[in-house]
Amino acid sequence: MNLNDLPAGTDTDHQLTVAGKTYNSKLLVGTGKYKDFQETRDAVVASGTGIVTVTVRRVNIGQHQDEPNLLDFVPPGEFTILPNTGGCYNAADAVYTLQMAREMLGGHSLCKLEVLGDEKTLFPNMPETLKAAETLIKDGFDVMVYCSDDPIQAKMLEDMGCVAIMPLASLIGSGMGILNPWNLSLIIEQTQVPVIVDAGVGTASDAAIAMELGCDGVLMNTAIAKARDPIRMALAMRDAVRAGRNAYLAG
Amino acid sequence: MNLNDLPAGTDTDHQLTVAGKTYNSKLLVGTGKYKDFQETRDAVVASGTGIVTVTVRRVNIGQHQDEPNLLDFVPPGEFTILPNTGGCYNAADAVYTLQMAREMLGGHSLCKLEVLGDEKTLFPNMPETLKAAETLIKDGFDVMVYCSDDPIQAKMLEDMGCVAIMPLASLIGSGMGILNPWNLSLIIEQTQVPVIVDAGVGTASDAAIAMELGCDGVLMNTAIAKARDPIRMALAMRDAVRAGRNAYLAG
Amino acid sequence: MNLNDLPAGTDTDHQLTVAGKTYNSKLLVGTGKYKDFQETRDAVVASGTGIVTVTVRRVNIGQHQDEPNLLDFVPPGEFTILPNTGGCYNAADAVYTLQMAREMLGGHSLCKLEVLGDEKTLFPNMPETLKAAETLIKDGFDVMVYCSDDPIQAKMLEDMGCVAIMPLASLIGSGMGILNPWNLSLIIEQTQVPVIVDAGVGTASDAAIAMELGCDGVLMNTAIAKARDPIRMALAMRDAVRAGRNAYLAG
Amino acid sequence: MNLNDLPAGTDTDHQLTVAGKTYNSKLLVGTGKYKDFQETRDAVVASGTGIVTVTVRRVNIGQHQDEPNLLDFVPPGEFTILPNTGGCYNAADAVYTLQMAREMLGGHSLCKLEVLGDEKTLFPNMPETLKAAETLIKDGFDVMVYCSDDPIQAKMLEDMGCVAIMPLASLIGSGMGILNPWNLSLIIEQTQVPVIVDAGVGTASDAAIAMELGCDGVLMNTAIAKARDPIRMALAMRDAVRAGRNAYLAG
Amino acid sequence: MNAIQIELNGRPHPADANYTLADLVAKLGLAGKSLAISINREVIKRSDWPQRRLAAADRIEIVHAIGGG
Amino acid sequence: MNAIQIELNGRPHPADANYTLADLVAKLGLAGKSLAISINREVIKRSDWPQRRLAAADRIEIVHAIGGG
Amino acid sequence: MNAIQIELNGRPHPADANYTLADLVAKLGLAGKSLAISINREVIKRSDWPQRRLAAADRIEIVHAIGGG
Amino acid sequence: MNAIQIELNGRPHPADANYTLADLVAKLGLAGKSLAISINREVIKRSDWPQRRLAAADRIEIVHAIGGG
Repeated sequence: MNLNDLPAGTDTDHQLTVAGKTYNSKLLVGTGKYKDFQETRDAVVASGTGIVTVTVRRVNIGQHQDEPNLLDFVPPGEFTILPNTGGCYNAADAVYTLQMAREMLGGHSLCKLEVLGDEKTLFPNMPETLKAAETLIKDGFDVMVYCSDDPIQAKMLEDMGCVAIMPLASLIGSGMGILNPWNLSLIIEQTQVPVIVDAGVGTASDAAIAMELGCDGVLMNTAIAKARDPIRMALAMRDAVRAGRNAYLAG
Repeated sequence: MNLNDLPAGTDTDHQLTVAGKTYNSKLLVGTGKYKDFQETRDAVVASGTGIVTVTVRRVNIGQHQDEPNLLDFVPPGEFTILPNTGGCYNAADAVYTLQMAREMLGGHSLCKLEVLGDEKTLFPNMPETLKAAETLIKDGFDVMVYCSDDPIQAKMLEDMGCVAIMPLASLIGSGMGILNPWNLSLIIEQTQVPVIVDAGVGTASDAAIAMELGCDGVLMNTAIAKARDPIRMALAMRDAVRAGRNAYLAG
Repeated sequence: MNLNDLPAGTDTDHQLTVAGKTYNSKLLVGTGKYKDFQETRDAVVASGTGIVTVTVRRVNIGQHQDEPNLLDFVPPGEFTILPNTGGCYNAADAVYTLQMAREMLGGHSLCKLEVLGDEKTLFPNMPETLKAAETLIKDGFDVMVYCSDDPIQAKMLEDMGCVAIMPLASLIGSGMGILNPWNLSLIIEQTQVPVIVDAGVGTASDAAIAMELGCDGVLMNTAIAKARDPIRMALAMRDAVRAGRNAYLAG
Repeated sequence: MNLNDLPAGTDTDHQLTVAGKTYNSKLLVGTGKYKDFQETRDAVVASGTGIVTVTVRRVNIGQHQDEPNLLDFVPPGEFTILPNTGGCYNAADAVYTLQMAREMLGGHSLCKLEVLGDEKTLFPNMPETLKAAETLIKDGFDVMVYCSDDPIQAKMLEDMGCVAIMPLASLIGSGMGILNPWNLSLIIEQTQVPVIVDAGVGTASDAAIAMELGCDGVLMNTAIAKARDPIRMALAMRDAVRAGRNAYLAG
Repeated sequence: MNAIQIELNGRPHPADANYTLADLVAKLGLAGKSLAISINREVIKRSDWPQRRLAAADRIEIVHAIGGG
Repeated sequence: MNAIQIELNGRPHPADANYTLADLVAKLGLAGKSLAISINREVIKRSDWPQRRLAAADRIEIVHAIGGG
Repeated sequence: MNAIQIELNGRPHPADANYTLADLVAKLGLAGKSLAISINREVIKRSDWPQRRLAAADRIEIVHAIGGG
Repeated sequence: MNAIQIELNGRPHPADANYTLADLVAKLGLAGKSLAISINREVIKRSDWPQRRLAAADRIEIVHAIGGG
């Protein structure tokens, strides 16, 4: 939305504050599954996001090393880089991966913890997630945590000190939208830190619905990256998040 | 959305052409149920719409006549005024009402036909609607027609020469959203003139869903006018329609 | 359900009375799409129905004439045969077809009127349905009428004298269940004659939901005939209709 | 359903086997919230269930002791009594409660573990549930476990040795039905022991849907006990479970 | 004998001018079956079949019940 | 002067037999407003208001635009 | 005779030092009912009730089955 | 000079006993890239790369950022 259109002051209504830092968009986007890094950047820019997730993986040794680097296209100077633990199935791997990420990013402590339950569903492994969150928080990380929509375990993660609760809307990459709005509403109601819907958002209306329920943000990747026209879908998501937020505020 | 963000030429993707005239928004808004005419205007402007619906009713004779007039706040020079037949329960009344409206508006022929079935549901009376549409088209009107989501009768109305098919999403003022997306999709698929969802849109995501299904536009009134903050809700709807359209195009 | 289990007198709670005749089941079943007439009969018997629909079509002349006849398997002495107008796309054909059916069945006047809108959706053509219903009622038929879920036209059909209103749950053969429970509830609320959901019921829970909404009966064909095990599905539907009715009564 | 109606042998299709014992119904019912013990018994009998849940609580000391006892109305000789841990919010209380229950019931080891997260939602506390399940299994209990619809933690409970997985359909007493059929289907697909939907079933169609998804059973209490006519609702549920099971088998 | 042409269930069909509907039904091997017959779209009562003679170019339709929903 | 009775927007209303529609509109303080007028349900063009005289028992309807959806 | 104070289902309760659990159950009019009893959160088998004596400050809990889901 | 065998990102890799981590990174053409390195699962600060020498059988992991959600 063109901010000039907005009544004075409403701008802040579309900001997101996580771990003490404020961003001008409530939309967070991933960088996976794009055609190339240029398309990744174009979609990220079009989305208007301030927070971009990346995954940490082994370098392919020996491969000619002049290949482009993701962080050259979404530089930490321009965006807040949010390293995740995609591919980790236990607490130890997740903690180690984020320690590596912190070193790689010059010590910044914001991270997205996701410990997966199995390769088929990518549903979170909550016991390992709780264990990893505790270790990471002790180690000084600001943990944004991918979790199930279980309000009790979400509360445990908040009480532990996580800086954002990120329940799945539905299975990662499924695009099925918000399967259980009641659980999500329970989490929103009880949570003091930002609640950001993560995974399962399939199209613009799903993002709008999440915001209308009162979420503080939405994180998505596949819905944009796998669209026929990722740039346009990024614009759609940017506007859908604003529309849903305005609808929530206008009640 | 800030058009500067858009890939060249995509602007036209958010236009709506009805009866040969092109508008820069796919959103149509009503003027009923607002606190006052100033709030009506502010919401209409915020929505970015080019087409505004009004109802034609008897003047209150004797009432002091210096009262403000709706058309001073949404002047025909600035917006396309779309007179409807709210409150008509048979074809004869609807035809007469629109003939009066045409004279009042200096002969412009675009109108919204709605013949209601009963006062409780405001569901359309389709047999009377078909009869009235035929008469009005013969009489030179460009008829945008409020109808049920029955694809067969929608086709009859299109074949008859209606310039826009406007199926209800759900009962007028109910805000229940799109109850039967399958019927709506059948209508969208078969119709050559614009299909505009009319009635029942409750919040931003409902508008986005309608556009994602492939509608050419959305008409709403209560969702905006009865929101706690109508101006903000108008912004929400403006963005939701754009978001849904972009999502449909980005597929 | 074993009637012995039922509190005294509740048995009548599962009866259906149409055009003055009372049946011991609220389930009506079709005879189309079965493997053979024996399977048809077995499913019909398992369903516990008292009313069986058939279609009237031209005899294949010249074909060896000792082929089995449907009515030998579901004889009019054992079941009430409900001839329908499947395949009719206008009022004239439907009226003629039911006049032939009445003669074929020795003059019994109960019939199911369905005038279809197109071959693709099999959605009813309501204007032709209204016209045919009027003619048939004048001609002395007891008309059970397949219609859309439009409450206004449903009322017109009732006022005209139809003996049962049979709105579609969803498109014939689609098995999508009840797409618009609100419209169906409006019809149930306003109608004095039996309301029987016709078409679209896909599985047992769909039938239960229809009864829980307060329907007087359910008519189905494809869901049973196209199941892997039609006999068992017929049992499922018989019990689902009773379960839904009991749930409705137990509130 | 009258078993005489059933094709030979299908009877076993409606049995449930838990911890080596086979029951003639896939429906389990609770004993809470009834008007009195006689109504409790009448509904239990009407439901056709073989397994009845009870809660273990302190005797009111001093209260005149000739008051009726629940187990006189649903005697262990006639039904399998399934003690639950309603009201327990941590593993220690749950384990202690079931040890008391085992002693009270003369040492029978089948139990329903439910550790609640909070009094408002009665959502399960999964970490405490996992802890308690481990202890109880070591102590020789056959644990049927109430849990969230998280497939990963459901698998942990099965691997641990629970004899039945009992995910909630929706919040206890909410009657909202199955909010997330996808998660439930993942659990059904992966689980070797019986999967029994517990909590949230509101009416007959909800029970049918659970069975159509492939569940091995349904446990309910409020839907029957709080109906205007609990006996009739018990009949409805009995038939709905059979109908849903037959529909699942008939495909 | 005197041959005429009728239309039977949409197809041309030869008949004898002396035929009654009853004769036609018998010839077609349909006697005793559960049927209805129209001539030129007018329903002919079963009781009238023995009297009713065919005329050249009559459009005759013979229907029966088949499976339907 | 010669008084007649007309029906105006459903209510009896006194008028002068010499009145034109334009006179009536002026008398009602509606001159220059965005209106439409019918006499006995026939729409009268604005351009005809100055000529068109009222007759006794005329059913006159004057409408304007109000908020609607 | 020698009186002691125990805690019974969360409330202070007087008892006799010679009491066995069986005595207590009888005194409370609960004999023969379907119950379970714990002392200081340890479950006491029904068969041990006649031998098991109460001690001052024992926390005794007596439970039975009530309706639940 | 003195050759050793290390494990680099899960595969055996030859190295020189005198190598520092910085040397290894340079040899691999990764100098100046945005990376993190661990030896035997212990993260090694970038500032320590120049001092830190490799030992035989060290399990070395070098990671970077790739696309993810």
